[in-house]
Amino acid sequence: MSMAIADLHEAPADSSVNYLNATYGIRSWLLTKDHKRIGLLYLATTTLMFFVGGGAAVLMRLHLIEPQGALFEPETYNKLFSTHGIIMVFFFMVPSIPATLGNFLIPLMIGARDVAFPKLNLLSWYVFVTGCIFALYATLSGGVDTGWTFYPPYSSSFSHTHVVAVALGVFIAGFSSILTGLNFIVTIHKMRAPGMRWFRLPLFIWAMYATSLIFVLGTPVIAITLFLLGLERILHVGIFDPAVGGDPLLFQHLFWFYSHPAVYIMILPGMGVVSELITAFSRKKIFGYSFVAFSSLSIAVISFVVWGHHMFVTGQSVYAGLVFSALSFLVAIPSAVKVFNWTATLYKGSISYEAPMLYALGFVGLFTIGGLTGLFLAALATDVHLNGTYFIVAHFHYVMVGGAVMAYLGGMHFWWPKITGRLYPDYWARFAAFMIFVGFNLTFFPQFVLGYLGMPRRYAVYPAEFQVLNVMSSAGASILGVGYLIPLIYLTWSMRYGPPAGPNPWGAKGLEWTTSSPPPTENFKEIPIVTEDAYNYPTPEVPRV
Amino acid sequence: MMGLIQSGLNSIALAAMIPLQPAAASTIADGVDKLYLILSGITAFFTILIFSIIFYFMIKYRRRSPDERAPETHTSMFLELAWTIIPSLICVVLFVWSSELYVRNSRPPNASTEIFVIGKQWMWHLQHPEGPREINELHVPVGVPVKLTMTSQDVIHDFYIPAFRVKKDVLPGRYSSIWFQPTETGTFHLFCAQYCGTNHSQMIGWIYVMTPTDYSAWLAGGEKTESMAQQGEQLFSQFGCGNCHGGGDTAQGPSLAGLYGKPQRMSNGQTAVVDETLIHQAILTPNSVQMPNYKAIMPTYQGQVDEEQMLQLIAYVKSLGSEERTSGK
Amino acid sequence: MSDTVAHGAHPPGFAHQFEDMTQQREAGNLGMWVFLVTEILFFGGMFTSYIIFRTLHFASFEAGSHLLKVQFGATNTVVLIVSSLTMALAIRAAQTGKRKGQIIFWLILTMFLGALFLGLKLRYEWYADYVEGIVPGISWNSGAHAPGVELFMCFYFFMTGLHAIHMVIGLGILTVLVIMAARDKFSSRYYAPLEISGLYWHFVDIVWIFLFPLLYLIGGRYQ
Amino acid sequence: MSEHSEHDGPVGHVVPISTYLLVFLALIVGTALTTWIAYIDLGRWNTPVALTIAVVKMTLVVLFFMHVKYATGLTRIVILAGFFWLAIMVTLASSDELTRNWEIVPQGWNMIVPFASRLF
Repeated sequence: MSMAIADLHEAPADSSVNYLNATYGIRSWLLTKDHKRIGLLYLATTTLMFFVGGGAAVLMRLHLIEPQGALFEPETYNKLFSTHGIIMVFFFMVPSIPATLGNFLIPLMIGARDVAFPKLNLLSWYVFVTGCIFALYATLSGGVDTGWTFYPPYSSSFSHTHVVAVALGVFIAGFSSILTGLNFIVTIHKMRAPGMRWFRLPLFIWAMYATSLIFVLGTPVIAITLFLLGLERILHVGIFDPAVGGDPLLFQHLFWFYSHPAVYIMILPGMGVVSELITAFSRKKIFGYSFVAFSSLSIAVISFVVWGHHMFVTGQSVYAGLVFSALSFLVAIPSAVKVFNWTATLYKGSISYEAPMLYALGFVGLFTIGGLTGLFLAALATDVHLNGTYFIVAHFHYVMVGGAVMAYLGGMHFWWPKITGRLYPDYWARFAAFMIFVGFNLTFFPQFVLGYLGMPRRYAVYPAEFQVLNVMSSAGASILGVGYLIPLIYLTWSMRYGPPAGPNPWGAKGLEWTTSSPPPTENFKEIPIVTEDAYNYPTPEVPRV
Repeated sequence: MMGLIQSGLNSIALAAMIPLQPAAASTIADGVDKLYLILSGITAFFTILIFSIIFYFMIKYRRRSPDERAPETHTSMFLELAWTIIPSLICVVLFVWSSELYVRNSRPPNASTEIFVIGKQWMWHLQHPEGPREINELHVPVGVPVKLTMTSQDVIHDFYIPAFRVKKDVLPGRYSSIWFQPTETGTFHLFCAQYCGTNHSQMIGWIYVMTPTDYSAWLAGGEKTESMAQQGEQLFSQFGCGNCHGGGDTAQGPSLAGLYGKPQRMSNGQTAVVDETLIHQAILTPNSVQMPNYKAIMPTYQGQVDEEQMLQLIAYVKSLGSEERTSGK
Repeated sequence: MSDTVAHGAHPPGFAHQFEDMTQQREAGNLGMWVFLVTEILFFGGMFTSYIIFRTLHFASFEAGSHLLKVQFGATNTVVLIVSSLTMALAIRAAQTGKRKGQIIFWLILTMFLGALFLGLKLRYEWYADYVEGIVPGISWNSGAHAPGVELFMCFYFFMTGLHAIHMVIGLGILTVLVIMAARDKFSSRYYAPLEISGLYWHFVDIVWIFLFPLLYLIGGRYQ
Repeated sequence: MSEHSEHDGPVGHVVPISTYLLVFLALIVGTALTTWIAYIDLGRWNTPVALTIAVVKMTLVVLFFMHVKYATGLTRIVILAGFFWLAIMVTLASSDELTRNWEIVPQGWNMIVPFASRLF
């Protein structure tokens, strides 16, 4: 990826100087303080991590074609699913939309020259890369087999794998999240262009603000938790050890205090992206702007009080279970409000179906399923049966992959002309969107049934009666895998050979479309003055200029 | 809409090939299945609703010319409130229903047979109160409530019987419990549902639900063993516990007769119910559950009592019940 | 907004992405406060665990607490409070445009107090604990104490250790500030680095203000 | 964007030295008081009193040494958010850890009564 990006400057999209060709050479990229270039550095890093984690997933699915396991020893399989989870959650999903699209777009969308702290922004990337190196080192030198949840006492006393190295990687990457979130919060508060009032902000900004809140408030807790886990593993003493009166469940509380909100770190930016896409491709103002904006904030807040639903069967007290169940149902409501508002936005729109819109509509559908199946897990009585089975796996993949990754790809396709100044072949993009949608459903829908039938997750071998559904799932995974490779190919191709895009290829609203593609280094020739609300698409009464 | 067709096709294909529902073989299963069905109905309804609306709008409002503009529509407060309040009400109903069911399911009937479970990497060790031990297999009679008291010797495991819809983590240093009442004879899967290391997926077993007569025959058929309480009583005298806990005026520790299940005041001012976990604590870390009026002289038995013996001692203490006894023997 | 700043020659320390010095100063300040919030939750994870176990194992925690040397805990509290005052005075010196010698004096005094805190802690508490055998995992006399006491001591070392790491980082920041002051970087118009570092230093002081009663003074020492 | 304009001279509020000294004195008194009270048997009140003094000391440091008394509302909201989230963590984690040994809930909705009675 980074090679391809470095090539970009040889083909400037238009004659003027932009952020890609303003300076040359690897050094100018590695020492850049430009938020747009840092966004691209993140893009390269997270894409690499995505294919590492995705590779692990493909191997797992291939292994599970046969009940006795087709390829690996159980130990290897355990390392594969742990690697998949850790890489995908901490090194791809969490930084994906925020650190790439967020970095690229926030200053552009609010009319600023850069984020508030450009040096800190670059530092976050280096911190993140350091975390990646630890994780990759641990993976290559034997792997880790604790699952991405690191539950003690297995992780602290019984696992013989590289737990400390990986935990350290996650710990370090956590600081990157914190610094990014801090930067975004200050940027959104202090760097808005004149006239860019809070209720004129694009909904992507609201979503990123909510995400940053979670970054800042949740990430320190996972950091201290993994720090304690590392100490416990190294010194053989600690507070999660039942032998001295400690409590392994306390780890789970602290872990999920971050890791449940982390799910919303993944999905909230996706919701922001989809709000942009649906309005742009139906040429409509969003339905219920303030409801969508506030639902982002309320999701961010509520996400912090529901973590106990991961622990209904762990021996958490019945009382706490009741409290957490009630709170967990709450989070469904702002999510539902969003889905209804997106749907209502389509009403009387002028809808076109370029690739980004296909991804956005796919997101709405899959997120609906993912969200609704969450109700099964918020409800205590059904959660007891479904917890720890493939139902969970299917549910969170519908939210994170069907939801967040679809939105990420949609957003990437939408802003790609702005990022590179180039168009990509729309035919291939639609084909890939279709393939990903089909492959995704074929992979994960059977897993809902598997879970209800009682197949536990993280099983390297399984009883023969589950085979048919597992084979279906594996077949879907191979389609999905190919589906993800196609955009990688044509987007890379388009960086050199795609036709020039022009400043606003979609006819979209938003400050980022008022500057040239790719934007100049300081984003705008002059800081814009904002006089209208977001998504002020021309209507028949107001003639289009 | 593709998802809809896709899901539809999936469902048809699945229905033809394999059952969509696991066996339902306990008194708990029906209630859970009913709730599951309702939730599935809600999910299907809203998914189909959203997909059909999107599909309809996609066709009806497709862009017909590049210059087409969309008329302005205004946010409707009525709609916003409707789709905030209706989901909220559905959630309240679901919460009340599922919680009531859960609370009901988590309380074992008083007259349950108790079976003791130890999870260790990577096998299940089970012992009946009458004495017989089993590995990765559990024989139970149909129609009788069974309560499992479970602990782990190493990491966290999870005792999961899909056909009974019961699941609970098995933790080191603590005793957790589940109960079930089988309604059908047959053989059912037992899974470990909490990742516990290399052979996690081989930590599986079978539950054999038998008619009461078959069960009695099975119990009688094995080797003659003493009951768990008797085994515990032997350990009790072997470790010399009766010297202090035998009751009487000169005893240096509290008499254990009638202690189980009663709240006790500890010397730190807190009140704790004497349950499995507390007995476990008292044997391994006596100072942590010191009772007032007694000197803190009890030594720890850490490293001397394994989990299995611990359960036998607990069974013995429980067998002392509430009847007053004057001596440990 | 002060136009002279925005459109005149850029004052020292001004960064290009901002409109003016006021915006820059406010952004820096807000950024530091947001960072301190993450610190609250970073320590918070430990405080939460501590509060829970202190309630569950009160007797053992009380016994453990009485193994600590309260006279050094109290002395160190005072040392840190004095250092907070000197830090505040260093910033005030810059704010009111005092000569750089005065800023450096207060900064060095702050550093000295910080080092004194760490020195006392290291020599008279941690080292003494090591000799006594009450450092879990490193030097632990398991016969002498109940397991719950070990749990308390784990908390004690983790929490004070984490606090000490923050102190060391603080000393590093202060060193940089001294160098900056010596190079005449600060004026009454530009002292943001001092102000922001001051917030950090005071925060570390606040953490100790809570650690002292929570760790050293459990259940009273009247017995 | 900032609303208030600055003239020449110092940016931000200059706190008089006398205020700093008073705050400092209060902090020292607070420390002495906490330590002294630890040696007096107040029964169950020792911890609440010690923590109250700590909270007062913290407030003084935050308001004066950290200049929050002269800061914008935004800064105050940021700080309160930090403590609010800490409170969420403590409350909900305790809601499990401290209720595990509560007697197993009675049948059905009768449980509300013992549940409520434990709360008050």
